[in-house]
This record gives sequence, C-alpha cells and structure tokens, in this order.
Amino acid sequence: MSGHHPEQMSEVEARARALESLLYEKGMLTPSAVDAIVDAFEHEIGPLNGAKVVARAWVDPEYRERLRANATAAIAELGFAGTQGEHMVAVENTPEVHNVVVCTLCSCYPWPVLGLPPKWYKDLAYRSRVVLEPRAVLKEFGTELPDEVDVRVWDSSAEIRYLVIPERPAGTEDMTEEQLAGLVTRDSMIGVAPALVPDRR
Amino acid sequence: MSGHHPEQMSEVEARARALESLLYEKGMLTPSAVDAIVDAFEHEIGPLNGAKVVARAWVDPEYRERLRANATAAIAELGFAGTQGEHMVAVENTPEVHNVVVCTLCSCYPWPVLGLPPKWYKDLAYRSRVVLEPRAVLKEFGTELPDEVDVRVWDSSAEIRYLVIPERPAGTEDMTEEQLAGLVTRDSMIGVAPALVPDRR
Amino acid sequence: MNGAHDVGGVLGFGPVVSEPDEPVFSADWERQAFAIAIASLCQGVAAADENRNAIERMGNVAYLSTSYYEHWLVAMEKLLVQKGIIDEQERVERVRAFLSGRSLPSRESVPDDGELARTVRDAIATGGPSVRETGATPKFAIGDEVVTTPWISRTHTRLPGYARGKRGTIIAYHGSHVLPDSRAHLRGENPEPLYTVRFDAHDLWGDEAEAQAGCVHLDLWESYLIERTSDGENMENSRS
Amino acid sequence: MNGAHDVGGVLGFGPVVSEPDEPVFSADWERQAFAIAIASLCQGVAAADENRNAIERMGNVAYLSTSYYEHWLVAMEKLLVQKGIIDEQERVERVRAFLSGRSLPSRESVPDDGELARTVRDAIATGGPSVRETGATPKFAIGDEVVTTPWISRTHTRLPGYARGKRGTIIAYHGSHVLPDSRAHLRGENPEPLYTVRFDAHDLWGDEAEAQAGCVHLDLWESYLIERTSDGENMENSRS
Repeated sequence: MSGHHPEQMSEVEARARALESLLYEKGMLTPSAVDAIVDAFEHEIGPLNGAKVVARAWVDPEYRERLRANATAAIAELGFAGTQGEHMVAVENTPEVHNVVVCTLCSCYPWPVLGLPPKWYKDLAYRSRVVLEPRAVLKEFGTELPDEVDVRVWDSSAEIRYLVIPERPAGTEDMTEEQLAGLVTRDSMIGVAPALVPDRR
Repeated sequence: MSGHHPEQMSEVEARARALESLLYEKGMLTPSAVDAIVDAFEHEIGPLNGAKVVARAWVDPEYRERLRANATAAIAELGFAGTQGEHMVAVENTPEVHNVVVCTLCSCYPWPVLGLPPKWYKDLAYRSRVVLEPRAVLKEFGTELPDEVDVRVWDSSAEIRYLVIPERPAGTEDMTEEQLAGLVTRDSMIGVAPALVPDRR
Repeated sequence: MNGAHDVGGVLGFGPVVSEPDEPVFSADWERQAFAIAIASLCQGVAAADENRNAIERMGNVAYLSTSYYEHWLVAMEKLLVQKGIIDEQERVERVRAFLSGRSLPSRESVPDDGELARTVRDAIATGGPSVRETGATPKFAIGDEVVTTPWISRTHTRLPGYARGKRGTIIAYHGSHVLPDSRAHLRGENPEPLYTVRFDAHDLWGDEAEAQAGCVHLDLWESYLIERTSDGENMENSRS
Repeated sequence: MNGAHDVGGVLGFGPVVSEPDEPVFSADWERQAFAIAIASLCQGVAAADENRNAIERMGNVAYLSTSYYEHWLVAMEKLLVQKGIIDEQERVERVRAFLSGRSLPSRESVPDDGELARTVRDAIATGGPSVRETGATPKFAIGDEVVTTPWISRTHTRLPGYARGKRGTIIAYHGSHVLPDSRAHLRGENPEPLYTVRFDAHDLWGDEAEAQAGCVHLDLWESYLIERTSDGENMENSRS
C-alpha cells in the first residue's frame, strides 16, 4: 500500500495514511486487519452472492417464498450475512411491477449480497433524481418501462436493506442454476436494469 | 482595468475579459458604459443614500409617515430611485419590534438606498440561518435582543425591497439631520445592528 | 427550481463572517462581470428572472462553491450565447486567448459615442417596475389565512423550500406583479396579485424555532397560495 | 439534520454517469479510509449513526464536492479525535509528515498477532442488528394512513426532506429498531417501532411527478409519523 513517490502525494492520501499510521501506533489497527477488510470487499463479498440468491429463487419456488417471507434468513441459507445485511427485504420484479433501490440520505446498500456500491449509486445525481423521476433515470440506464408498469422506489432510510429480484429472462428454461446466476448483474439487483438475456449464437 | 501580468490571470478573470471584449466587438458594450456602471455603484449609490432617508424620518414625523405609507415615493423625494428599488417598503424598529432583511433565494437588496450588498449578506451562512435563527445571527453581529422584542424577518422573495428604519439612538436630540445620517450604518438598515451611538468625549 | 440555491433553513454553511471596510468590488473581474450583466440586462438581453434562473441552473456544486459575481458571470455566459449574441465556440476561444496573454483592447480602439453609457445610467436611475395594471381582483384580503403550495417546482419559482406547505397570514397586497415562474421561462409576464405573507416562526420550524421566536415574511404570488379553511385545510392541497 | 446531504428530489446535480467495469476501490487511500472506518466501527469507536452524523456535519460545500470515501475519512478524523483515540494536533502533524515524504511503517514493524483481523472478519460476517426486543405495541397497523412530521431537524434524522409533511400508508412493520436520532447524539438507543411507508408519487411531488408515476417507500420510525384522520389531518401537525 505504499510505493507512491512522496512528491506526488495528495492531501487526501496523506490524511488516510496519517490515520492508518496513528492507529497502528495506538494498537487500534493492524496490517492484517486492513488486508482482511479490503480482501473481503475486493474478493469475497460482491454481486455474485446476490446473483446466487436470485438464481436459486428462479429455480426453486419454495426458496422464493422463503426469500419473500424472510429474506435475511433465506439469504443466510446460502451463507450470506453480516454488516449492512442484517435486515434484508427482497422485492420482486414482475411484468406488472418494477422495483428500484436508492439511499437518498447517504448510500446504504446491501453489502453481503452486492458488495460495496458502484460510484453512480453514491453520486448526488442518482440519489437526488431516482425518487423524483425513476422512469427517466431508468431510461438513461437503457431500461424503458411500459406505461402500465407500477414503478416502486425503495429509499433505504433505516437499516432495512433491499434486494431486487429481477424477472427471469425468457428462454432460460434449460439453464442450470449456476448458468442463471451468470445472468444476474449488480444493476439488475439494484433495479436499474433487467437481468441479462442469454446469448444464443 | 488591465495591467495584470497575463501569467497570473485566473480562469475567472479570463472569462470576464472574454465576454467584455466580445461585447465590445458586438457593439453591446462600451468602455464608458462599463465606467458608468462601476462608478455608479462604487461612488454614487451606497448606504449614505439610505442614511439620509432614515435621518429625515427621524427628524420629520410627516416624512416618516409618508415613508411608512409609500416608501418608494418618499425615498424618491430625496432623489433616490431606480433598479432594485422600484418597490420599496420601510419597516421600523421600535423598542417592541426588530426587523431584519434577507433574500434566501439569491441576494436581493435595495440598491438605490444601500448600494450593492456586502459579502456576508450574499453568503450561504447568512441566507440559510437568519430565517431559522435570527436571534442567534443577530447576536453574532453583537445585537442581543431582549426576550420581549418581536423579531420580524423579511425574506425578499419578490421585487419588493425592504429598508429597515433603525431606532433613533438616545441623546441625539440636538443633532442636525446631517449629523444623524452619520449614525445610520448599512448594517442598521439591513437590521443586523442598531444605529451608532453618538460619541460624547 | 428545487435546487441548492434554496438555502433558507439549511444547516451546515458555517458561521456568518462579516468583513469590516469591505470594498464594493474586490477584483477587476468582479467589476467587469457586474458591468457586463447590468449593460446586457439594460439592453433587454434577458429579464432579471431569466438571469436568476440561469444562475440556479449552473449546477449545485458550482453554485455553492463560487461567489456572487461569478454567478452573474456564469449566467451572462449562458444567456449571451442562448440569445445568439455570442457564439459559444468564439467565447471559449476568447477565454483561451486571454489565458495565453491577450490584453483587453485599449479604450481608444473601441467605438464609443457615450450613448450606451447614458442609456445604462438612465436605466439604473429609473429601474423597471414589475407591477402591472391588470384590473384583476385579488383573491385574498389582508388578514386572510392561507397555506402555501406544498410542491417542489422543477422550474423557476420564488417560493422557498422552507415555506412550502406552511400556513401564514396575508399582511399586505402589492397589486399584480410579473410572475417570475412564467417570465423566467419566456412564457410571458402573466402578472398575478402579490401579497406579503407573515409566517409565525413556529409554523415554519415547529420545535426547532428559537426561543422567543417571531415571524418571517415572504412576498408571494397568488398561485403560490391556497385558502385555509378551519379544518380539512390540507385535503385540498395534499393532492394536486 | 436539515443539510445538503439530504438530496432526494433536489434538481441540479446533472445526469447519472455509470462507469463500466469499475473497481471496488480506485485508489489506495480509499482502501485505507474504508479499512480504518470498518476496523474502528467494529471495535466500537462509534455507532453507524454517529458516523453518518459526522459525515453530515462536514460542511455542505465540502460534502457535495468530495467523494464517498473522503466522507468516511472525514468522519473518522472527527470521531477518532472526539473519542480521545487520536489527538488533533498529532493528526495534523502526521498529515504534514506524510506530505513531506514520510512512509507508512513496514508491515513487519507493526505488532500484529492477527487477532484484530479475526475480529473484523467475524464482525463483517455477523453484522450488528438494529432490531431490539422492547415489548412495545406498535401504534400503527399495516394499511393505516399516516402523515409524516412536517418539521426540519437540527439534529441527525432519517426522515428525508422530500417526505416531510407528506401522507402515506403503512405497508410493513419491522419490530422496534434503534432510533438514529437518539443514538447519533449519544442519547441512547431508544428503540421505536419501525415501519415501511408507501407514498404515492403524486403525494410527494404533486404535478411534478412523472407521467405514470408509481410510489416511493421509506422505512420510518414511529415518532416520525402522525395518524391521519379523514379530515383536519394537518391541524394536529401544523403546530408543534
């Protein structure tokens, strides 16, 4: 984590290092703890977790019911739980209903199933606009919804975290659960895009 | 207005000069028009105008009545009128009532009587706070109001412009109108401070 | 517009800092920006409402982190281009030229018969009233209790956010004035009765009002206001 | 707090820009800031609500013009000093030292028995639920119509500005959860019943709602909500 030329260091870099080094001295931080945290979010916890949950819900109607009834418990069945996922709610997209998730006050996000949020989710533009004009924002993501669809925005103002279950794409009847998980993108579980359509060349 | 070394020019300086020079070329601006505008607000139009209005109101009860009934006309009697003073209202401080003026949405200000606004009047801190906590803001200006005083804030949201008539200080019975005008500060006509107390050494 | 310029009651802007013996302008570019704006507005390039609207649309982060005269400059850059007086590419190139060392032309080289100076001096001295004789009968009388519209606006408006959906009392009537919401968007003057409305601080801020709080006044157009009845007052304004 | 972080429905922040194949962290200092925050929060330095409150109080202009991980860093700078773990002067001097060429200590020179790494790994995997068994009977039932409190707050709150004084319907009850308004200011957990409230977009935005607008949901604590009666609904909430 070092190796930068000191002359190129920005103020924010120096500030982060100052805290890091002081916390080492106070015994409040260790290099292996830094590694553990960074590794967890760079390599272990990410949208593949959520994709597995969604794929399971697509293939297993009983799991889907459990996920809708108590998402925290159903997600824990697949081994996913923890910080920022203590109180999960799954909301299901259908031909009649489209769900999309935001946190206007900060950038709350369901870490155990989606990892850390992408930049656009944290940016002021998304946070400010999606509650006022969700259809316009979704359109910018390429997601144009028919007029009849009921658009439901979920602004995560408490410790409840929302996972969107996107619609299962047509033509995926013969795919395995693992193949299906490959269609479930991060954006589809935030609700700004549909799941991927399988490639049929 | 030139004379800066080009290498020190900031972007905002270059942008202002770019517009100025282009407008010269389009025939939409002339050096004497720039001078006329700058001179008017640097040398002619300023809080001394308002001070004369207030001093007159202090010494002439009939003028004061006219000022309260139709401030635009009464102010015009003294020769002050024009842009950002088309629709004037005078509000009078008394032992029971204290008035203070702001424009939360931009920085509207009664130019013909006060000139251009000071920086703090235009700043976000004053604009945001004085409507919510006028007493706290006034206190920071050294103006601590007794609990019984009715604090009235005037947020200039339309083209009506407000002039505060501060209380006439005690011990000024023998002063001339001109001497009195010397006690009437800009801040006292915005309403964040009282008029000056005459110096009696 | 429901934007970051609408700061009344917003916390987090720090203390009020007042500077003694502050000059009217603190840099030449401020003089230039102001003169450009006044001369342009005097010549009818845009109405004050369009200017305010242009400032509000400069982007929230830019708005909050730049000064008053830079706001005027940004608005003029936009409006002069929008009105076809200046071409945007020509403007950008000219900025670059000044950054590379170009100087302003000498006074003598600019054609100047003094006519525009006289025009702007007259305009500053005369102003442009916003009152209009419409013959309209005002809907409200002094003493009437009203509620402001509770809705945000995507377009220019002069109802601050802190006073949306709040109850107040009419204390003055000013005749009909040009409606900024309309003129800012080139939809005509559409003058409307204008009132001063008094809001008890507790009706604006609830328990967050100061101890011994007084009142706040706003000058509001008739279409910002809804009549307040003794009960069910918000049944009519909680759905559009 | 009624501050600039409360951006729901505020216009003027430009378009949404999404970056394909974005890395989790885009700089080492982001990794460091995040790790410092998570390790500190796991060790009980502050509650998540205090962290959010610290971010909200960094100043509006700074908040809007800096990134997510810089917000975390600012909050940690404040909280670690506030809690007496780091001294502010020592921090400032250390920043200066890094700017002047100091390097982070080598891994080997920092005492590290792996214990903290295990602790944080466990904490991340376990989390810290905010639900509390209080035995409280919820005041509202699913299907109840409510109105949110219309007042701004000077202190930390999770009722966004765009939903103040608006009508909605309870659609879910989540038991009692720690009240951020209280815990953020070290006034205890004070758990309260938490509900999901559905707001028809037209009840939030009036005519500014989109065509074919749907609804927005918020998770709101009981003290944010007032019962809505068939008429006179706002008589009780327009004065505190």
